[in-house]
Formats: sequence, structure tokens, C-alpha cells
Amino acid sequence: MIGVEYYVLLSMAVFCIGLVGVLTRRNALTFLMSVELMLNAANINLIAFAFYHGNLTGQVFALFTMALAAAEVAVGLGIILVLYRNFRDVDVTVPTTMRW
Amino acid sequence: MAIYELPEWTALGPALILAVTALALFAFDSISPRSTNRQLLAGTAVAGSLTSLGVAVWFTVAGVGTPTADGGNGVIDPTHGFVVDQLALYFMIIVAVVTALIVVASYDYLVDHAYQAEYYSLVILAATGMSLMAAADSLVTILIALELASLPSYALVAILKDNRGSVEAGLKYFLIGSLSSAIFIYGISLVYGATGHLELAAIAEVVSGETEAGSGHDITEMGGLLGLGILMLIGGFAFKTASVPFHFWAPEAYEGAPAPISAFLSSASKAAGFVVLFRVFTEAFPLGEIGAVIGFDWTVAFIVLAIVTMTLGNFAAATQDSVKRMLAYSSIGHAGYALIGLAGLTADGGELVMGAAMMHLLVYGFMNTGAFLFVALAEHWGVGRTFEDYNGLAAQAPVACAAMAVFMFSLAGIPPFGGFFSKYFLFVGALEAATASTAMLVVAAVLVINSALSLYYYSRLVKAIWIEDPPATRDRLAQPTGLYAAIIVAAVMTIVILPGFGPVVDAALDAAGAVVG
Amino acid sequence: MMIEALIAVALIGALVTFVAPNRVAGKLAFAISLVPAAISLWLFATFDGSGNALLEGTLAFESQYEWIQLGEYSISWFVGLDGISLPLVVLTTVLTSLAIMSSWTPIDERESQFYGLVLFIEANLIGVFVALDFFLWFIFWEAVLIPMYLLIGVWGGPRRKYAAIKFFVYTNVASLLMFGAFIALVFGLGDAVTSFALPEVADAMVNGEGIQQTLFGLEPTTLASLVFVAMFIGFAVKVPVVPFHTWLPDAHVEAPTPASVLLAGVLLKMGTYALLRFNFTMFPEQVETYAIPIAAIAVISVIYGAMLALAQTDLKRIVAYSSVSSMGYVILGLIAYTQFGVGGATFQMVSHGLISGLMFMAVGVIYNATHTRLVTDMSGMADRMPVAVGILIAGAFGYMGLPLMSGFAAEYFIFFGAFGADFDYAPIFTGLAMFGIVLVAGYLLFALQRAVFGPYSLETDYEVSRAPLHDLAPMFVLLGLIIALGVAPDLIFDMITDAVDPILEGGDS
Amino acid sequence: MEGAFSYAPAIAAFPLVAFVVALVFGKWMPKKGAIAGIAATGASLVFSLWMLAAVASGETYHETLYEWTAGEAASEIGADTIGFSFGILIDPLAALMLVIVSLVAFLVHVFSLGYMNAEGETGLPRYYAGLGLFTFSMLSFVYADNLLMAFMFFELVGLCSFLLIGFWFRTRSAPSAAKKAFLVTRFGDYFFLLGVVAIAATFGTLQFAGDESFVAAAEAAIDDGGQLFGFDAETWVTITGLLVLGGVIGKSAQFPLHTWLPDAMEGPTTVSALIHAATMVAAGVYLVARMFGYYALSPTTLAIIAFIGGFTALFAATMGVVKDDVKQVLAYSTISQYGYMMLGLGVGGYVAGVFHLMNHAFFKALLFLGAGAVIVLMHHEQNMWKMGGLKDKAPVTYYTFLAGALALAGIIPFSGFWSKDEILYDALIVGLEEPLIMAAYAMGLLAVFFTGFYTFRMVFLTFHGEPRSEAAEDPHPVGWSIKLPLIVLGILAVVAGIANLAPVAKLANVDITFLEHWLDGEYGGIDEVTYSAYSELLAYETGVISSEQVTVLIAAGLSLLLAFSGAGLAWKLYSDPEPTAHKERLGSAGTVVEDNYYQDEYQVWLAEGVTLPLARVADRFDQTVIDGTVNGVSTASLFGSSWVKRIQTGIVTNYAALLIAGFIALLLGLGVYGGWF
Repeated sequence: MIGVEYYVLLSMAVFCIGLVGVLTRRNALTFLMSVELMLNAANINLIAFAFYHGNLTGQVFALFTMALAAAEVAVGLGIILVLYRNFRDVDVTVPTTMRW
Repeated sequence: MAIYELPEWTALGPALILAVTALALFAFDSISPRSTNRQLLAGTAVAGSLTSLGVAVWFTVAGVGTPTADGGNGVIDPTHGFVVDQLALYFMIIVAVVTALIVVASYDYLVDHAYQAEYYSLVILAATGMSLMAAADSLVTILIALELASLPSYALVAILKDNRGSVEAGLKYFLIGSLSSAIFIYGISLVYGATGHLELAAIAEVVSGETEAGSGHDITEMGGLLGLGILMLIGGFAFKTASVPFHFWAPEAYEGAPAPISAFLSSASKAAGFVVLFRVFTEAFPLGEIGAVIGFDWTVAFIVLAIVTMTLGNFAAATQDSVKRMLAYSSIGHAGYALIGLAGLTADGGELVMGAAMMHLLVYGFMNTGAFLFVALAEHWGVGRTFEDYNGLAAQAPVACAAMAVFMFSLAGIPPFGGFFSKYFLFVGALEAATASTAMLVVAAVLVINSALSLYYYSRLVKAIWIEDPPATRDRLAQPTGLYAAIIVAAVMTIVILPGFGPVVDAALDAAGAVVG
Repeated sequence: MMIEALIAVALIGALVTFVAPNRVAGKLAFAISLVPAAISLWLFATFDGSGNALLEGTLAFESQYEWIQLGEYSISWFVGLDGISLPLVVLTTVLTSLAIMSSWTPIDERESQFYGLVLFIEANLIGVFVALDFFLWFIFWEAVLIPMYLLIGVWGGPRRKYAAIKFFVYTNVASLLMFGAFIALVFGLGDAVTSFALPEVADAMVNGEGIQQTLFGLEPTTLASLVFVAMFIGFAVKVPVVPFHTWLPDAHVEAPTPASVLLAGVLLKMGTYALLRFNFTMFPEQVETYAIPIAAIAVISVIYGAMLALAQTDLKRIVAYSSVSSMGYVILGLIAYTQFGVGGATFQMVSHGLISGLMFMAVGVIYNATHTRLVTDMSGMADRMPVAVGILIAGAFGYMGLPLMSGFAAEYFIFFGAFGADFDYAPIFTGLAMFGIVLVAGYLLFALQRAVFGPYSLETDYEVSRAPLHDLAPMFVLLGLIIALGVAPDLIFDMITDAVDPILEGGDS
Repeated sequence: MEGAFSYAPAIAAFPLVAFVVALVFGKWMPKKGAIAGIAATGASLVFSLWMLAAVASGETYHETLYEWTAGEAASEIGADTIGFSFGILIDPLAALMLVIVSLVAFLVHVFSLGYMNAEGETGLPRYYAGLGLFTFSMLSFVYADNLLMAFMFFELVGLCSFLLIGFWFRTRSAPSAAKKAFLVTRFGDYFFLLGVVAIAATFGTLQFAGDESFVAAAEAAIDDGGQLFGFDAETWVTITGLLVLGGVIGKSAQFPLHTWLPDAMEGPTTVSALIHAATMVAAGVYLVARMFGYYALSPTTLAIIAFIGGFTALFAATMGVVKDDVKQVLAYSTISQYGYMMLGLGVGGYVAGVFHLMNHAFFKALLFLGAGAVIVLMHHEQNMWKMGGLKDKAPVTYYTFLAGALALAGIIPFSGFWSKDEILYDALIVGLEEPLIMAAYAMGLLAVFFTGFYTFRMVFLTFHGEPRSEAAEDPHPVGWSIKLPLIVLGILAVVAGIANLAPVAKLANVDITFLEHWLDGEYGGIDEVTYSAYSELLAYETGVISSEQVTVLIAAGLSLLLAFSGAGLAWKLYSDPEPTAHKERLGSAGTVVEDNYYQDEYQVWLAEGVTLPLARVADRFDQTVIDGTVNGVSTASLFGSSWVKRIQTGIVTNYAALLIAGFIALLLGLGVYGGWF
């Protein structure tokens, strides 16, 4: 069977991809997706470790995480909506009325 | 006290009451979303938060959570993943107080807002989350409570849909927030990976080697993994408490959000963040043992964070033009002060420093909320946002301005106001901790420098409202009942808490004692 | 209970005045301020204490209540009077009443707020002198900042905002330093103390083991020295001592007359009082160790302050710098560590309070009429306001230490005490410091000659007329007190020495 | 007579009351307070005479009346407690001085009626209050029984001089002169106070007389030859003695602190009379006499006193020669005459010094009041070249003035001769053994010539010859209140010498040295403060030329010769109807003397050329460096602030980046710290 460390490496990779997405993408929606990637990286970990530790806590927690991600996206979309209404754009670097 | 008859789950009363209130408001909202029956809505919200407050105080007095040895009822485990002890109740009180204050203030602030019910329900919902955070003792419940607090907050910040500032604030808050929570959750997964548990107590047992991880491996092999996880947890909490480097959302969010919401986030949300921080790190990663596992005591991390956060917050605040933004940065600075409560901990003790941090959070709940509410009042008047716009307000609204002066001096830690004791006790605590680890001397020194600097910008605001002459063109200022009431209550509390500081100290030290040593 | 009454009256009076209508505020505040004055005089009359409050003396009007239990340390409401604090309390109350009356003329806006703040500051000043628990004392000590900040900031001169903020921050930083030092001291004493009560700490330091713990990796002796130095600097700012004095002239010059009166009259005494109570009571060994440098600082303050005064043309600035000079004498007396030295220093606190108060009032009265304080702008004022100028001259000679006025008594005690002090070269230091009496005569007479003598000249579009009686009355009272203390110093010197002796004995043991 | 002394305090109290009365009610009183002053000083005079009589009847008085304060003394030797008190010491010296002071003060008050009131001066209450306070201070100083009390009233005297010299404060010059007078004397008093403190700290007592007097203590200390403050006792006594001497030099206007006195002429002439004759300037010399025992312990100090005295006598006399203002001439003569007294005391001629002090009080008061009268006559003209021919127009003034002048010049048999001659004689006999003293004697002797010259130059220019201005043509008449004091003092100036005809006594060998016996306590006195007691302490060797009589004759002859030659020269130069100035003959020396040897210049330079710039430098330093540091700190932090807040760029992506960067930094830092990699 495959050692847990490989799962960890995979999740880390996914996490980093998400991170890079967050840092490079200016589109709010892409930003959101990147965050989702990071969350799923966490899920990979949780499930892998659940298996590894032989208890279900991790898997249950993964479910929570997904639900949570969904809620987050819901709120996020709402905000992105009003963002577009006010700034006519979904570029996250546009709104800079407040700085320093 | 009839508390013995109550079933255990009622121990969560303060939070549950808020939850019920929130649901009630939701129900109302779904029935008539466009209702502008402000009395009813605000009234319900206030009633809910005050009841929660009353119950929390009652439980504290009744001795819920106090060790049975001291004639209390001992710590109560209402349900899996939650615990009600003095720490929890102490912060439930803070949350309830702040909620009540800002709800009362919102009554006037939102006078011409379209979706009243939605607003109040979100506020109370967030309050529920914070209240639960105080009691959560498993990473699962913590995460849920935390998100329950966060998600409504995002919406609340952005609730002024047609105000670019509000929306921008909401966006930034949300983006940084989601990023942080992603990191936080990943951290949880790593901790889980290292220990195989999510309950704090269980984690602690594994860390201290009492029981071995589910997989039967030796925890120390996982030291790096656990350490990374812990760091990521810190990140999540740092976001909640607006500590460097996860603070970037704070200035904009506080500045752009409706002032009562800024007050809410900077007082209650911060406090909730700290209670979780305190609980997780004291219960799950006991000092001393943890050192053996990850190679260092996490206090080091908090020493660094405290120093950086204090300094950045205060220095950035010193030259702001917008009052609200100044308060935002000062709130970051105070997060740094509160972090000293963790930085000063040692394997054997540290109640004093952590207790001091808690006292500070309580007093802060009054003075900082009050300050933001004064800004809310100013926004209500429409005088403007900069220091210059505030010039000579005292001439027209002496009472409110006197209250504001009280808040400012209290924030600066000048007697005879509550902020004095909490800040100087924090100083004392830091020095006491310094007797154990010399690094804390640096923290104490930085605290001195920063509080001196903070004196400058706080008094700058006092100067604006009390010393400068008012501009010729400024018409009469209204006296909105709700805002005034909230501000005056906050001010009075800030003052009377000084002579009445004895009980506060006892409560805070007991609360700290519940998790430390 | 009388002390509580004293403070309570002032506090309540402050609130009442704050909400009173502007036109009656002045009279009302004066009427109220008479109550604390009367009480304090009653305390003075019925004073039955003996010994030093910190060193097992029997306190007068003592009262103590538990307040806060901070870990193993208890904080309490603990007040009492001894021979050192009582004269200063009387000084405070009396000076406040007079200051209030003297501000009837100059203060013409936001009166109720002004007088409210003055009464509030009085309450805190009293508190500083009566409090015997560190935290209680520190509350009053810090709370003084707020009203003074506003008094300078709102009713001050052109650069009032700068001066106010400078005063506020500068002195507060010093307080923080001192606070940290004291807390370190308490921790250093370890289990010897279980509260922040000053007598307990002093007892542990003087009669007890002293600092035993090794803190911050510092040996007990090193720690003690560091604490001593840090506290000295902290208080030195408040005194102020060169080179920490630069906030003073700004604050003095910009502050309105009554604020200057209180600032010079009482606030500066907080610093010297604290030095006496903390450094010079709790650290006898360090006092001996650091005698030479401190004496040097004292001499520098005297001479340098006088030189600065000599270079000024603004009457208020002159008096301000001369305060620096006079405070130098106090430091000299304290470091002398003899009965006449320390007693004289305490006497000088009171004396300088009265004299500088008188000077600021007189300058203020002239300013009310001329609206300038530059000696270069006016000449021959004696021609138009003979009485006010007469008092100014009297005050000036008081400042120069004219015999039969309190200033001479104070300075003579200090000189005599310092000349026979134990540390090396004490006579030399004394001789150098004494040269101040020539310089002070120099700059004051120079200013008088230019401002009040000579042919009358002053560019005004109105007729400069004699000062109203309620401006002169307070000054006459002060003059009377100054002469009374000069002729009969034992009015207070007895009780002072009685309270000072235990300190010096502590030094021997 | 026993009860007399219980009234002693009244002597000082009367003028004090007068001071208060004049100050408070003077405005509404008929003569603006003059009456009160005259009454008070008159009463003081009566009481003083009573004291004199009491002492003559063998009583003395030494009583501590009021303890100022007391406490622990850190004294080198003696008791470890010390009391500072006010007490009265009335011995022959004090009694004599009391009479002199109260008499002169009384006459000055009377004279003021004519000089001030009649001239319609404003601010008279202030004037009489000043006089009252002045008299009070001086009288208290005179019978002070300890050094501190003496110092206190010494200072008060200074205050009064400030107030009175600056009486005409609306002018520019008067206030400046007043300031100068106070400052210069303050400078002296600085040393005096230091001396007081030193003596108190050394011996634990400040009493002049009695067993626990500091004199006795010092004597004891010297005898058992211990160390005091790291010096051997005698050196320390010398040091402290010199410190106290500083005050004397200041008040008695001895070189180099004499510069204030000529300027003090800015005050009303009556005030000058009071200051020069009986109060302020006299106070210095009186102090030396008062604590003569202490100086007697230290020959060094005495020699210094003598030398300063001799030098000042000559130095001032030369300056008097070239002055045109009648008051200026008198001013320098005062300095010169006090130089003689110092010389006398310095050579151990205690009696001589006191004798001259007395005589000088009379004739100098006379001369000043006479000058005042002249000024009234001349409608307030003071330049002698504008005068002339007053001899016939104002005979009373002239003859009294002449009497004073003869006394001043030391022409036999006027009072001045006897005392001055005695001083010079004492100086000579000591000088024969001690070269330094001989030098002092030489200077004193030479000064006699100049004295004679400038005195008669003044007399001739003022009264003789033709009137040289219309003011002099028809002088303003003077009233009885001016004439009366002149006559009284004139008589005294003539006869006062009888008090101690030492030369006659020595030559004719008759016992008529009353003053000597008086001061020797033969009528009544306190043992250790008598002439003989002092003489025992003195360490001087005295010698004579062939025999005592011869020496006496030589001394007297020399001084008389010089005096006459001086006067003669003046007569030759200035007695013609239209006298002409002869200053240019002196050439450059003249200008130097005119400018008072540039004494004022260098002292003003010290004050305004050195101290003031130094003060400005200090101020600059304070503003820039010290205050600059303070402000610099705040500026720096605010700059830091404006820099820190730039991190918040407003672009949320940067936030994310910074956030991650910060997190990674933390990770790496702690990772390294925790040894993960």
C-alpha cells in the first residue's frame, strides 16, 4: 500500500497550487477557486490521516470542511456580486479606495 | 442557586440564547424581509444579548466552572466538543456586552437601512459563533464556531451594498479570511495527522506522550509536521485577532465597515479569537512537553508576534488622518498587547500575565466599542472622517465628546479609567514573566515604547475634539438616543470599572487559572 | 476619613463646576475650593502624627481598605499623612484656592470646564501626597496629566498644543520607566513583600533584607542600582532636573497663569516628593554610592538653569528656568542626606511652591494688562501698576532668597545641610551651587530693571490701569505666607525634620 | 538701669513700625510719613542713648530672644545640635554704633523734610518707608548677637539700598545703579553666606560672644591643632574669615567691589548720606569690628584686610581728585575713608578703626547733607564748575561744610585728624616690623595728600570764587530742617575727636583715651570682646622709631604735612575767582583716572561680555541639542510611522503575498530555531 507521506506530499502540492493561484490571479472567482483547492488539500490530508490513524474523525471533519467551503463560496459570491455592482469589475486589485 | 436542577446542556445557555434570538430574527426576516419595525428588531436583539449576558453573569456568580474544591460546580461538559468553565463564561460575558452595546447603537445608525432584520439576525448569529468559540474545546467545534462567527461578519462588513468602501472592505475581509481559514484548516489537518485526535485534551495527552497516536507511532517523529500544523493554527487565530502578519484585512475592514460592525469585530470578534487561542494553546499543547516534540515552546512565536503586532499597529496608527483607521490600527496594537498574555506563559504558571490580558480584553470591550460607536455617531452626524473634521465637536456635543475623551485616555492607559489597570497589570505580568525568560524584557520594553507612542495619537484625537476650534460651517448635531445611550453606558463602565476592578481581577485570574497550571 | 473627605469634596466640586453655567463657575469653584483648604488647615492644626509614614511612623488620619488581590500581591486604598506630606497638602489646597481667584480675570471662555479641571487636578494632587499604596499613588500621579494637558491645551498660549502634547508624552514616558523599575524592585524583594503598600516595601528595603532575588540575570546589588537609577531618571523628568527639563519652559510659557501657578507650585513638587519617598527613603546605600554624580547633577541644574534664565526675555520663561534652578537646590538638599539637607529640601518644596506661585501670579497680572511678557516690550510698568509691581518685586526678592522670607530659610537649610554632608567634596559642591544666589539676583534684577523700571513705555491702544483687587488679594496672601515661613520656619520645619529623621537613621543602619 | 535692656528690641522696632505706617498710611499723612519716621528714629535715638548710659553704668546685655530654628548639626567639632536664633548683644561697641546710627538716621529724616517734601517729590511714602526699613535693618544688624542674624539684616540693608537708590525709578540711570549696587554687594554676600555656612558647619555655633561663641571655638580648635575639613585649624579659620570678608568688601565698597558706590549717587542725597555715613557702607567695617576676635586669630587675614584697606584708601582718593560732581567727590572720599578703617582694623588698631568709623559717620553725614543743601541752593545742579561764591550767600551751609571738610582732610584739631592719625600710627608701628603692612601704611599716608587736595578742591570750587551760573547767582533758600542737622553734625565734626586724643595722651601722658577705655569695657563690657582681649590674640610685633613719643610725632607730623600740602595745592590751583580745570596737565594718567581705572568697564564686561554671551550659548545649546534630541525622537517615530503604514498598499493580492511571506518567515525562523531542517 502507499505510505501516508505520499498523500501528504500530494496535499501539499495541491495546497501550494492553490496558494500560487491566490497570489497570482486577480480575478475574484479564480481567487475563490484557489482557496477551494487549498481546502481540498486539507481534505486529502484529513482522509489520508483518518485512514492512517484508523479513526473516522478525520473523514467526518472532511465533510464539515466541504459544507463549510460551500457556505464560504455562497457568501463570497454575494460579495463578488456587490463588488461588480460597485466597481464594474471582478478584479480584486481594483478596489483600493482605502490604503496606508 | 437552582442551577443544580438544570440539565447540563443549559450550561451553554448564553450561546444558545443568542442562537435562538438569531433564529427568531431569521424567521421574522423570512416573513417580512422589508420590515422596518426597528423597535421590534433591535428590541429583540438587545433582549437576546442582555439575557445572554445575564445568564452568563448568573452562571459565573453561581460558580459554574469554578473547581468544586472552591465550592463551585466544577467544569461542565454539556456536550461533546464543548466545555463551560470560567474562561468560557468570562468571554461569553464580553461578547454579550459588546453585542448589546452595538445593537443598541445600530438602532439609530441603521435608521434608513433597507434590510433591518437581516442585519440584526446576522449580528446575533455572529455573536452566537463568538459565544460558542469561548466554549469550544475541540478543533472541530472551534472551526465551526469560528466560521459561524466569520461568515456573517463578511456579510455585515459589506452590508452597505451601495457604499464602495463597505464593499471593498467586505471583499478584502472575505478574501483574506478565506485564505486564512484555508491555512487554518490545513493546520488542523496536520495536527490531526500528527496526533490522530481533534479534541484538545486528547491532543494534549498524545503530545505529552501519555497515550500514543492512533497509528501507534512515536509523536516526536512527527515533530516537524505538528510544528507546521501549530504554526498554521496560529495563522488562523492571528487572522481572527487581527495580529501580524494576518492583520492586513483589519484596517480596511474596520474603516469601510459600518462603525458599529467595526466595533463589533474589533472588540467581540477579537476577544473570541483570543479565547480560542488561549484555550487551544494552553490545553492542547502543554508547555514543556511540546518543547520536547517540536523543538521549542510556542511562546517564542507569540513573543515575536506580540512585539511585531504592537509595534506595527501603534506606529501605523500614529500618522493616520482618518479617525476610524487610526482606531483600526490601534486595535491591532491592542491585539499585540493581548498576545503578551500568551507570550508570557511558562510551564508552571503565568496566570498573572494571561489574566491581565483577559482583563485588558474586557476593558477593551467597553472602551474600544465606545470609541468606534463615537465614530458611528460622527458618521451619523455626517461631520466627516478625518481628525480635522472632528475639530471642536466638544463645543456642540460635550457629553459625547467627554465620553470620547474617556475612551481615548483609557485606551492610552491613563487613570482614572479602566484601561489604566489592565494595561499596567499587563506590564506587571510581562515583567513577572521576564523574571523567568529574559526575552520578555524586550516585550516589556516594546510595550513601554508603544504605549508612549499611542499616547501621542490618542491625545491627538482629544486635541481635535476638545482643543481645536470648530469650523464655522457646521449645523446643529442631533442626539440619537440609542447611540448616546450606548456610548454613555460604555463610558460609565470604563470609569466605574476602575474602582470596581477587584472582581474583574478575580474573574480574570480564575479564568486564566482554568487553563493555566 | 478626613483625607477621603478632602479628595471627595474636590472631585464632586469638579463635577458640579463642570456642569455649572460659565458666569458663576469661577466664584463657585472658589467657594468649593475653600472647603478642602479649610479641611487641610484643620488637619494641620490637629496633626498628631510622628515619624516617617514609610518607616514605622505613626500616621495621622490613616485609613486602609483592601481593594484588589493581584496574584500574591494585594492592592489597597491606603492613605495617611506625616510631617512631609501634610505641608504639601496644605500648600496644594491653599494654592489652588488662590489660583482659582487669580484666574477670574484672565479666563474668559469655557470657564466651567476650566475651573472643573482645576478642582479635578487639586483632587489628584492631594491624592499624590496622601497615597501610601503604590498603585493608588500611581493612579493620582498619572491622573494629574489629563487636566494639565487640557488646561495647557485649551487655555494656553500660541504654541499651546505643542507644549501640551510634549508635557503629556514626556512625563508619561518617565512614569512608565519609573513604574517598571518599581515593579522590578517589588519582584526583587520576593516574598518579603505581599502588597504594593509603600511602607511595606520601604521596610523590606531599609530594615529588611533588601533585594535578594536575582532577576533578569542581574545580581541583587546590580538590580538595586539599576532600579535606583531608573526611578531617579523617571522622577527627574517630573522635577525636572537637567537634562530632562525641556518640557518645563514650554509648558510654563504656554500654560495660562493659574495652570502655571499649579504647575510650578505643586506639580514639580510631585517629582521631588517622589524622589524623597522612593529613592531617598528606600535606597540608603545607593544614595551614598551615587552621592557625587547626583550632587553634580544638582549643581548643574542650579547653574545651568540660572544661565538659561539669564538668556531669556520672556518673564514667564525666566521664572520657568529659575524653577529648574531652584529644584536643583532641592536635589542638593536631598543628596546631602543630613537633617537640614533633606528637611531643607522639603521646606524648599513648600517655599518654592509659594514663591513661584506668587511670581507667576504677578507676571500674569501684568500680562493681563499689557498682553505681553517680553521685558523688551515694556518699560516702567511700576508707573502704572505700582501695587502689582511692588508685589512682583517682593516676589523676586523672595526668589533671590532674601532673609526673613521663606526662600532664604529653605536655601540656608539646604546649604548648611549640604556643606556638612558626608560625601566627598560636599563643601565644594555646596559652594558651587550657592553661586546660584548671585545669578538669580542677576537675571531677576535685570528683568525688573528693564520691565518695571525706567520711563513708562508700552504700545497699547488702551489705558493700562491698576489691577483689580481680586487679582492682588491672592498675591498678598502668598506674600504673607512667604514672610511668615521666613520669620518662623518652625511652623512646618519641626514636623518635617521629625518625619525626615527616620530616613537618615535608616541610612546609618 | 538694669531694666533698660528689656527695651532694647524697641530700638529696632520703632523704625519697623514707621516703615509699615509710612507704607500703608503714608499717602494720607500730613508729611507723607516723615513725621512717623522722625518720631521713630528719635525714639530709637533716645533709647540708644539710654543703652549707652546703661553700658556706661557697667551693664551689658546678651540675650537670645527668639529661636528661628534648631536641629542636628553636622559640625566638625563642638555640639551635634545647632540652634539658629535671633538675639541681642549690647556691649560698648554695639551701644556706640546704635547711637551713631540712630542719630544720623534721625538727622537724615529731619533733613528730608526740607530736601524731599519741600521739593515736592512724588512717592514720598515709599521714600520714608524705605528709610524706616533701612534704619530698622541697620539697627538690628548692629546689635545682632550671632553671625546668621547679622547676615540676614546685612542682606536686608542691601535690599533697602536697592529700593532707595532706585527711588527715582522713572529715570534710566537710577534703576541701573540700584541693580548694580545690589548685584555687586550680592556677589560679596555670596562669599559671606558661604562663610556663615562654613563657620556654622565647623563650629556648630554662630554666636559672636559668650563661651560657646565660634570665636572661642576657633581659638580652642587652633590650640589643639586639629584638622578642619582637611585643613589645619588656622588655615581653615583664615579661609572662613576671608569668605566672610567678601561680604565686608562688597558692602564697605573696598577694592575691587567698590564700583557700585559712585553709581549709588543716583539716589537722593539724603539716602547717600545715610548709606555712606551710618548704614550700608558702615555695616561692612562694623562687621569686622564685631567679629574682630575671629580675625585676630589669623594674621594672614588681618594683613590682607590691612593691605586692601590701604590700597583702597589711596586708589579711591586718586579718583576723587578729578571728579566734577560734588557728590562723586564725596563718594570716592567715602571709599577712601573706609579704606582707612580697614587699614586700622587690619593692623590691629581696633580702637582706631572704630574711632574713625564714628568720626567719619559724623563728618561724612555732614558733608553729604551739606552737599544736599548745596544742591537745593543750586536748584539741583551738581556740577561744581557751575557753582561758586556760595560762601556769603549761605553761611550756615558753608561753615558747617567747611568743618566737615577739615575733618575729612584730617586737619588738626578736627575730629578726622585724631582718628586717621591714630590709624596711621598703629599702621606705622606694625609696619616697622612687617614690610607688607609698611606698604599699606605708605599707601594710606600718600592718600592723605590726595584727600586734602580733593577736599579743598571741592570746597573752593563750590563756595569760593565768583558764581559761575545764574543758579549760583540767586540760590534757592534753605529752611531750618536743613540747617539744624548741619549745625548738629558740624559741632560733632569739630569736637568728636575729644573722645580719644591718643597722641596727646601718649605725649602728655594723661589718661584721656576715653574711647579706648570704653571699648576696653572698663565702664562695662563683655570680657572676650574687648580691645585688650583682642590685643592678646593679636600676633603682631610692634616696633617704634627711637621712642614711642617720637614715633607719635613723626606719624602725626607726616600726615599733617601731607594733608596741608594737599589742601595747599588745591588752594593754589582753585582758589582764584575764575578757577580753571587742570585735568589736561595730568595727560593720559588723567583719562585713566577719569575712567576710574576702567574698573566699571571690566566688571560690566564680566557681566555683559562674558556671562551674558555664555548664557546665550547655553540657551542655544538647550534649544538645539537637548530639546532637539527630545523633538528628534518624536520626529523619528512619526517618520517611522509614515513608513510603516506604507505596507498597507490597498491591493489585496499584495496582502495575500505579504501574509504568506510573513508566515514563511515565521516558519523558517522557528524551523531553524526548533531544528526542523
